[in-house]
This record gives sequence, C-alpha cells and structure tokens, in this order.
Amino acid sequence: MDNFMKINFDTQTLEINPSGDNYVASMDGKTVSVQIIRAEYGRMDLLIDGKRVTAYVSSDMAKRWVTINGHTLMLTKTSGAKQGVRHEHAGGLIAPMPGQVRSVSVSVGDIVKKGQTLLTMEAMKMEIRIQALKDGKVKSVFAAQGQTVEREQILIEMEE
Amino acid sequence: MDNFMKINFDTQTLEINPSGDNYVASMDGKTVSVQIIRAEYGRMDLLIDGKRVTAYVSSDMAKRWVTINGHTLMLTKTSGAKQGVRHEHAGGLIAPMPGQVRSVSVSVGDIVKKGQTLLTMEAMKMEIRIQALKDGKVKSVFAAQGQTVEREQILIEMEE
Amino acid sequence: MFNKILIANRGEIAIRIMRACRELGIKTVAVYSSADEHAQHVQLADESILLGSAAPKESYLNADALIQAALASKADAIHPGYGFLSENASFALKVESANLTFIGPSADSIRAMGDKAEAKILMKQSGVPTVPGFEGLESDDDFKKAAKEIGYPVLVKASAGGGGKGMRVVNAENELSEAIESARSEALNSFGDERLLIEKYLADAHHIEFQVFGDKHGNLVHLFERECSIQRRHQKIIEETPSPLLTPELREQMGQAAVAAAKAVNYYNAGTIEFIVDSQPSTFNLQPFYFLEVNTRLQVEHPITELTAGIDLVQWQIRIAAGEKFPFVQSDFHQHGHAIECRVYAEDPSNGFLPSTGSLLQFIEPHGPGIRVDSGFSTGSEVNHFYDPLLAKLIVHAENRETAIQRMQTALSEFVVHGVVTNIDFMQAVMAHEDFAQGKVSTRWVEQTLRSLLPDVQQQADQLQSLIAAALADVVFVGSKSQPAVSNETDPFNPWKQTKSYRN
Amino acid sequence: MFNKILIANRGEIAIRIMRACRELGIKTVAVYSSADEHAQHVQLADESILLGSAAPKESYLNADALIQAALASKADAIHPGYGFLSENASFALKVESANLTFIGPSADSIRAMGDKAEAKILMKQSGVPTVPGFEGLESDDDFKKAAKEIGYPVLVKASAGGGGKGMRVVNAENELSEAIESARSEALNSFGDERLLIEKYLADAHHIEFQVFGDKHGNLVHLFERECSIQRRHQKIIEETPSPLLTPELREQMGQAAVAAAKAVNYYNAGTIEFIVDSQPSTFNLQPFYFLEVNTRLQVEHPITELTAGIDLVQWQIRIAAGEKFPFVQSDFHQHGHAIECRVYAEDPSNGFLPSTGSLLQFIEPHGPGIRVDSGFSTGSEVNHFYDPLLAKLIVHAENRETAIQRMQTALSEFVVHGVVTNIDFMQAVMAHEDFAQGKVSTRWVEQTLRSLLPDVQQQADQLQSLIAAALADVVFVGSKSQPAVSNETDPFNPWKQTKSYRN
Repeated sequence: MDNFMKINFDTQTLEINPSGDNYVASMDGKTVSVQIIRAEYGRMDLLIDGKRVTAYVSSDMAKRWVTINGHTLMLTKTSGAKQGVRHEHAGGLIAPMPGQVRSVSVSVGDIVKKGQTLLTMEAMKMEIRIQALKDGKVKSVFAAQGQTVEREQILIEMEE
Repeated sequence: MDNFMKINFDTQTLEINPSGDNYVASMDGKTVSVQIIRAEYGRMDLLIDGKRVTAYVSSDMAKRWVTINGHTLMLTKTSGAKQGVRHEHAGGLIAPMPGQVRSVSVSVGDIVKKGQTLLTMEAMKMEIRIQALKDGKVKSVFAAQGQTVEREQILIEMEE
Repeated sequence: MFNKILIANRGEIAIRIMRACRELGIKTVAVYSSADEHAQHVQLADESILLGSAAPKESYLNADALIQAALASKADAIHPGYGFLSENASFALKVESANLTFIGPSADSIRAMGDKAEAKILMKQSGVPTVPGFEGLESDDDFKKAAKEIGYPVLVKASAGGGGKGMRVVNAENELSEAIESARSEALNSFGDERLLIEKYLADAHHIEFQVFGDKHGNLVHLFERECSIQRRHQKIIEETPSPLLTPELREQMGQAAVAAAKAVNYYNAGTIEFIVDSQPSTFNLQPFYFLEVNTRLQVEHPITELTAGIDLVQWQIRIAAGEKFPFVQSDFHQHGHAIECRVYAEDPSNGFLPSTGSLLQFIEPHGPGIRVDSGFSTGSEVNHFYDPLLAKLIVHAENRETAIQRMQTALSEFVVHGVVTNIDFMQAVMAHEDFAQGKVSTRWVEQTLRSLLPDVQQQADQLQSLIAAALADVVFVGSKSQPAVSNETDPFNPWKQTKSYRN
Repeated sequence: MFNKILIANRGEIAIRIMRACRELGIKTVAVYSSADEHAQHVQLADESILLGSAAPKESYLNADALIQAALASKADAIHPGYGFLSENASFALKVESANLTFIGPSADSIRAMGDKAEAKILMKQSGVPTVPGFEGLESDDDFKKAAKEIGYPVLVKASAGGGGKGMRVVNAENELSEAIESARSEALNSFGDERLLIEKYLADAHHIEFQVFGDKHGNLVHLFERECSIQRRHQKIIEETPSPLLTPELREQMGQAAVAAAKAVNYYNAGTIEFIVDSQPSTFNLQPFYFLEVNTRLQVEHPITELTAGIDLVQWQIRIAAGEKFPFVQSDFHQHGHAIECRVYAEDPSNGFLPSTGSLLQFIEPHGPGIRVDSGFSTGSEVNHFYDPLLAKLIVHAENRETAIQRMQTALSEFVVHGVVTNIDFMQAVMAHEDFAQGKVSTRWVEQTLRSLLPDVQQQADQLQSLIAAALADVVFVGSKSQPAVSNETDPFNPWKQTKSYRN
C-alpha cells in the first residue's frame, strides 16, 4: 500500500488507492472506481463508477473550489484531527463581511449595554453596525477607524 | 552596451537597447522608445513613443504571431545571414497545402508532358492535382499513396 | 459626433459603454482608482487616467478629478454609467460648465426627479397614478388623519430620500408617532431634510419599470417594461421582460403613463419610470399601478430591453447626447421574444447575501446562441470590498418565457466562478422554483421563500464526486508541475502554454 | 420527446446541436474519429464514441458505425448536422430502419432534391421559376439548338451533380461540343451518370436562399432570405439577412416560391431553397429570380435567420422530428434588425484560400452585445487537414445594416487566432469595401476584386510595432519562465495560475 492517500476535507475523510492505471476512492465504507480521462486548465474529466463527470477544481492554500454539474462547493483541506473549532473566540465580535471600519465607538474598559453600537463598518453600498450581544465590559478593541478588515476577523472582545 | 539585443525577423533587423526601466528600439535608422506596461497570457500592453499599443504574441519554434489592432502578422525569426533562400528546390513540385496523397501516377524515369497530372492530393473537401510545369523526366518521387504531407513538402523532383 | 468619451465608471458597465463607443468609432478614456489599476475596464480603453485612492469619494465620486481627467485627455463628453455620479444633478451641471457633454438627461430633469415629494406632486399634476397618500404634512394629528383615510398599513418616508433611508412601515395607529419621529431623524441625518410623506403600503406588490428614451428635439417613446420583483436587500437580482403579470391593456396604460411622466420633466436620453403594481388591485379598490420613482440614467438591467426591443440603448444615448434626432416612433417598437437577466454577485446567500471578496481563481463565462454576458472580470481579477460586488450580468434571449428559463438554467450551470462565493446556485434555485415558473413573485418573495432557495446539502453522490475531484486535482496538477508536461510540445520556451492534457 | 440524441458530426455544428439538446433536457452522444480524440465536441457531450480512423469514410461518413453507436448508447435519434451524411437519402433510410429517428426531412424529400434535373422538372411543374434551359437532351445538335434558343453564354452541368463537378460555362457555339464531352466524362466519373442539362449562364448574379421550416402535419413557412453572394471556391464565406438587393415585393414573391418548392416534395424539418437572382433582370427580359437547388438540411449560416426571425431552428428541428406541431404561421414572422455571419476559416487568402493547419497557440473570441460566436475550437486545439477548416462562425445582430457592419468590424478586430493563417484580415477588407457597403456584390465579386482585398503591406509604424512586440515577448515571457512569477501568489502549488503580470 505504497501510494495509499488519506485526505481530509472539512469533517470528511477520503481514501484514495491507486489501482492499475486508475484509482479506488473510499469514504464512509463506500467504494468507487475512478479513472482520469483528461486533466488540464483546472478542469478534470473523470470516470467515476463508469459515469463521466466533469469537475472544475481550483486551489488556494487549504481551500479547494469544485464545480460539478453547475454546483460549486468550497472544501477546506484539514489535518483531520479536530474539527469544528474554527473561530471559537469566546465573547469576540467578528466582521460579518470584508470591509472598512468607519468608526469605533468604545474603548477598552467601557461598560456597554446590549444592543449598543460598538463599531460601524462600511462595504460597498452598505453600512454595518456591530452591536453588543449583551450587557458587559469591553476587553479588547482590535480595529481602528479606517482599517480594512477581513470576513470573520475579530473586531472587539468582551469580558466574560 | 551589455544588454544590446539584435533580432532578425524575415528580412528585417531590429535592435533593442535597455534604457533605464524601458527600452529603445531601432530599425532602419528609426528609433522609438518602448515601455512595457503589462505582460501576461500572451498579451502585452506597450507604450511605444507614448502611444499605447496592445499586442497579442505567440511563439512556435522560430515563428512569432503578432496581432495589433486586429491585424495579425506571422514573423519568422532568422539568423540574419542569408534571406530568401527557403524552398529553392530546382525542379521540385511541392504540396500547396497539407493533406493526404491520393494517387501517384508516375515513377522515377518517366517522361511526362507539360500539364500532365503526376500526383493527386486530397484535403478537406478538395482534390488537388499536381501537374508537370513543362515537358521532362521524373528524377525522384518523394510521396506514396496514402501518405500525409505538409505544406511545401517536396513531392516530386524533375530532372533539369 | 464625439471624437472621444470619458467613461466615469468601472466594471461591466464601463466595458459595455466602451463597446458602443468602439462600434461608433469613438475613442475612450477609462478612469480608475488605485485599487483598479489592473481592472479589465482599464485594459480595454484607449487611454486611462488614475483618479485617486480606492475609496469612491476619492476616485469615482470625485467630480472635479473626473472633469479634470476629461479636459486633460481632450474628451468631448462624459458617460456616467449607473451608480456613482450618474444621478447627481450638480455633476451634470459641472460637466456642462466645463464645455463637455453629459451623456444623460438635463441637470434640471435629474433634480426634479431626485426629490420624492416633488416628483410625486409633479406626477399627480401630469395625471400619472401615484400611491394614495399625502405630502407636506407636519403635525402628528395630520399624519393620523391621513393614515386613517388611506387605511393601514401605511408607509412614511423621507421626501428628499432614496435607498430605503428614512422609511418606516406602520401597521396600526399606535405605532405611528414613534415611526414618524425615527423616520424624521433618519431623514435629517441622511439628507439634511426632515420632511416626510405618507402613503399606502402595498405589501405583495410587483416592481415593474418602463424604459423611456427621447431626444433633445421632443421625440420620446417607451420601450416596454422590465419586471424587477426578485430583490434582496431592496436590490434587484433577476429581471425579465415581458412581465408575466401585465396584460396588453395594462402594458398600454403603463407605457402611456411612463411617457407622460417623462414628458412632464421634458426628459431626454435614457430613463426609467418605476412603478409598483399591486397583484390584488381589487382588495382595496385601488388602481392597478402607481408611479414610484424615475431613474434618470441607464439602468443595470438595460440589456433585456435591448434584446427584446432590438435597439442598442448605449449607442443611442451617445447619439442623442451628440444632438442626433431619434428616428423612431412608438409604433416602430414591438417586444420580440423573452429576455431574462441574472446578476451574478460575489455574495453569499447563506450569509445574508453579504459580499464575498478574493481573487478569481477561475472565471468561465457561458457562451452560446441567445446568451449574452456583460462582465467586468476574468480569471485572476481581484474582487475587493470597495465597490459593488457585481461580477457579471448573465442575459438570455429566447422565443418565449419557458425557453428563456431553460436557456438561463443551462447557462447558469455553465458559469464557473472559483475564489469568491457567488449567488449562482441561489439563482438556479429561483429559476427552478414553481412560483417563478408561474410568474407569482412579489418584491417580498425572496425574503419569504429564502429557506427553500438556499442550497440543499448536496446528494451524497455529488458530494463524494466533489471530494474525489478535489483530492485528485492535488495529485494530478501538482504532479504535472514538478514534471512540466511541455516536453512533447513544439516549443519548450513558449511560456504561456499551460499544463498539457494529462492521460493515464 | 427524445431522451438521448447522437450527433453525427464534429466541430462547431456538433456543439451548436448539443446546446439545443441541453436546453431541451436531452442527453447527447458525441462521435469522433481518432484525430478528434481531444476535440471540443467530445469534451462537451454527455458521452462519446470512437468511430474509426481520421479519414472521413472511416468515421463521420461511416453510416453503419454511426447507427451502431446510436444503438449501443441507446440514443433515440440522430442529428446529422450539415455536410457528411446530412443529405444522404440512404443514410436517412438506414437510420429509420434501425428504429431511430433521423432529425431532418424524409429520405424521399432528400432523394427528390438530390438529382438536379429531376428537381428542376419538379419545380417547373410546381410553378417555381427555373433558369431557362432544357433537360434530357442527348445529341450535340439538340444541345446546339437549345443553346441558340437560350442565348450564349450557357452552362452545361451534370444532372446528378453538385459541388461544381461536371459543370462548364460555354461562351460561343464553337466551344460547345468540347464542353459537352468533358462535362459528360467528369459527370460519369463523379456520379456514374453522364446526363447533362443546359441552361442560361447568369454571370453577375446574386445567390439568395430562403429558409423553410415545416412539421410532419403539413404546416410549412419560410423564414425569409439569406444573401450568400460572397463566395470563394464556390463556397460561401459571408452571409447576411435581409439581402440589400430584395424589395419587399420580390421578397414576398420569392418566399411564396420557396414554400411552393418545399411543398412540392412534402417537405418537413429545416430546409433551404437556393435561388439565383439576376442583378440586371431587364437585360434578357428574364425573370428576376430562378430556383437553383434545395439543401435538405440545416445550413451553416442558419444563425443569421435565428437572430432576425427570433426562433431557435435547432431546437425546433428536434421538436419537429419528435412529432410536435409547429405552432407558428407565416404571419407570426417578421425580420428584426440585420444579421451578418463571417466564417472564420483556417485558410490563406494570399495562397488561393488554401487551408492552413497547425496547433492554435491563441484563440480569443470576441464577446459583446449583439455578437454570437459558434465555434468548435479553443486555445490548444489542433487544426488538421482531414476536415473542413472552419474554425468559427462570427455572427452579429444589430438594428440595421450599417450598425451591423460596424459591429462586425469591431468583432473581427478582436478575434485573435495564432498558429494557423486565417481569413480574418480578408473579411475585414470585405467589410470595409465600398461595394459591400452598397450591397453590390455578386458571386464573382471576390474573384474580380481579390487583389484589392488581400492584405496591404502594413504601414511602417504597424510593422515596427509588431516587430518590437515579437522581440520583447521573447525577453519578457522567457524571462518570467526561468524565474516563475508565482512567488508572490497565495499558493505556489496552484498549477494553473499562469505567468503573472509583468511590471517594470
């Protein structure tokens, strides 16, 4: 089993074994044969269990974008160890979309009320208000006015 | 003049000299300044004497295909030594297009009359007759029935 | 005719305008912000000028920089596209003051239609049906009396407004005072003008607009309707024409109303009269349609009109601006076939339709008979957060609505975008929905139906196929990289031949 | 409706048919020769079957292999496209005998129209104007008498013929005997049938054809004309509709004649009635138009009809073949706007239009409003010598002829093909020619005007620019190859990111 390959995407594990010129893929006890008919320009024509499948695949770091039959999936290649732990920032308020911070209304140590606007962001035609989810005290502020932030970047952390 | 570059295309000679971040190109005593604005995917955006020019360029061995303003030129990169000597096959009858030889009507030593069909070729929807240009004797036959020939390949040679 | 036009916009609409210019033999000047240095519209123009930094107000909204660029490049005219400064009357004036031509209506027309209350009063005077309501009220008592007369639910909205700001739906009298107060405050903050108007709230309405087009010599026609009811966040995502809701009689009436509305402000160039159409007009004994507002510019969704009316709107915008007469009359126009537009956005329907940014790893547009793609991106383009996340408009034209839907479904399934999340699967779900097939879609439909439109967990077979493809891609393409597959090529030094066909 | 269709063709027409199938929800089977293993039509089909070696008679002309492939893949029907077996009556019969549907007219219709003499007699009987002449003559004296009656120049041509074989123009009586003899011999060799017919030779004529379309229930309409006079080697290269030559009255007459011609053979599915139109009908006191022949299949140039008549001909071919009724009548159809098709061939106009083969180093199709490209190739495709060198059909649609020409000029200038010589520059020269602008182009025009249409030596400036670009490309792209520009990318292992932007 020299070329045995185990790949994890998100919470799923796929095994691929070479078999002659082709491959055998297994997941959750299900096994299918796979033949690569053609692969170029980020497009693959595969024969999966005798059925021809055309897949467009792109890679960007751990991300894989796959389009089959017009449906696109974004998969994240993982180590396969712990799953579902991403972005567990207790009390953290994250940016729901990429954009620019328009104003920050609080400082570290401020006492805030549930629903109070802590920060406003701007992106394209929209203004987004980041509001306190409950009464509490601001622990850290990670964003400043004018700063560009990515989606899911932590903006403000609250004390628990 | 470290990076001095002399390039021959067909019968013309171009000189290119780096000049700061840009280039100076000269041909037949005419000199122009050239700046590369952008180059990718076989497309170049150039600033030639201050005028923006978009050129699509492809390479295939010595051939260069260039499209500017919708006009396409095919250039052949040469050594610059002797020009205009290609395909000088005295008495040679060449294939006017790529195709397949359908029939060869003559053999070496045959005496043929001007206009006599020596060989027929087939390509796409067309049949092409290779006829003798003058009365004479067949020196060599380089093509056999069923053979695939390229454009300008010598098919039959006549004695002088 | 103009020699050179500066296009004060970016993305697909800038490119669309460039094509029209090129066909008319007119040179083009692109403008760009520092974020758009490598954008497609910059590459396609004859020349290009940097306006400023990425923030719109430093670049595409910078009126003085735009006029300066036009003068420096010796352009004769400025085409504003849509959005940005396209409906800014003072920009239009500034352009004309610089002895340049503004490709659009007069500054007066733009200004007259910018104030909702003023526009509504003008429409009433011109005999165009408007939503029952009142303008110019001040006291809470006056508003209460008005609301009672109209009948709840009612809508209070900013007179000077737009874009949903200073707008409140009021379902009963006890909510009214608070709604007025908050709407006033928002209106004051947004527009520096606290005036409100009150009108009937039409919950299950359709948004149907009419294209109008006229010249500076008094000729003006309408070019039929566009059904634009499929919206999210009050923005259109799918438009079509003809509208499945309109009867020939209603179309005729609305077309006449649209022409009357445009003539009321001596309109010329391209414009759009938006109407709200009540799908149950009998309920309140109301009119079947009401004037909503005028868009004094080219509309995003203009291609579906171009396809069905058989006229190039952008070419004619330019010709009209240059003073040409519009040679057609109303009876020259008929609707041919059916056209649908889907706006392909870099946005995530599962995440409240919020935008998605990134680098486009693959961008494959569908092509085929009856398919038109107006796009501003290609593989390698960056989608940033500064501007509208519209990637492309996918437009189909077919002989009837059913065939057009089939064509759109095929085209959507062939549109591949990797690197950003898009609404393609979402629009595919809309196309396949029975409500859409039956044309029963009001402006609140997406909101009400959203759950069933979000992508299902894919069937296990499909899921497995995707995983296999992703896994093998790493093997195949990385493998071919370490061993470049150019060895069997004619020229190993040709650098833009890509990874060659891989075969077992 | 069919579940699966086998497409017995290759290249752009196979892909065109697949699109129609996909939109109708029908699965497709591609067939291919060993030379076409990597061809686009193979990649786009749901399944594909190898027919045999590259030579057409081993693959695309191999009727038995095609029927075998259809049965093996459980296809319900075969679409023949154009060329190959599309007008072969015995193939149509074989298909039907195998309980498959032939998507086209009946074998009887195909046969009746295949014999030129028989077709001409049939047309005369049906009251369709034919070129003055005689069929069934045998002795030289009979031919002489006939020629005298018709008036020189005359044309003798093979009754069983087609494709210009067994055809001779005779200018005077002393040439007649020799012409008859050589035409007879060629006809016998080509068709196994030495019968000849004689008719008036119309030198400066236009080739104008009418699209007809009918169902199996007796409904039949025409879909207006296509002007196809721009030809080289007796093959069309540029087509347009409407024809600049036709008056509404003549169009009406010819349309009626086309319908009469089709009805004479109980025609159904798509067909084309070709006419020859004399541009100086008064000269010999002749009819303005004559029947030439019928093409019993879909025509290469069908897209210009689709665009102006607003109907998808391939979808309807399939529906009609499945037994559906054609729901339209003649008065439903009108011509909308103007459409032009340019056939982009891999051929060298400076070398007698002989084909050029090679690998496509770049293949960039133009895209934009009103532009349609039906293509069978992409970058990396091989153009070989076994098949017709048609790379793509570039079709434009615009509101009138002038705008359509401008659009075509823009589109042609954006079509980049490297690796084979094409006729793009040649077609650009046609578009810019005054004779074309005036619509004064007969079938001999290309031959007569050729010299002025061949590419000029480019201006020195352009020439120099091309040389500079070619020289710098070597520097820039080879430089970026030895130092791969992926270092600043997000993923150095992404193998299909190409050479990145190069900046000084």
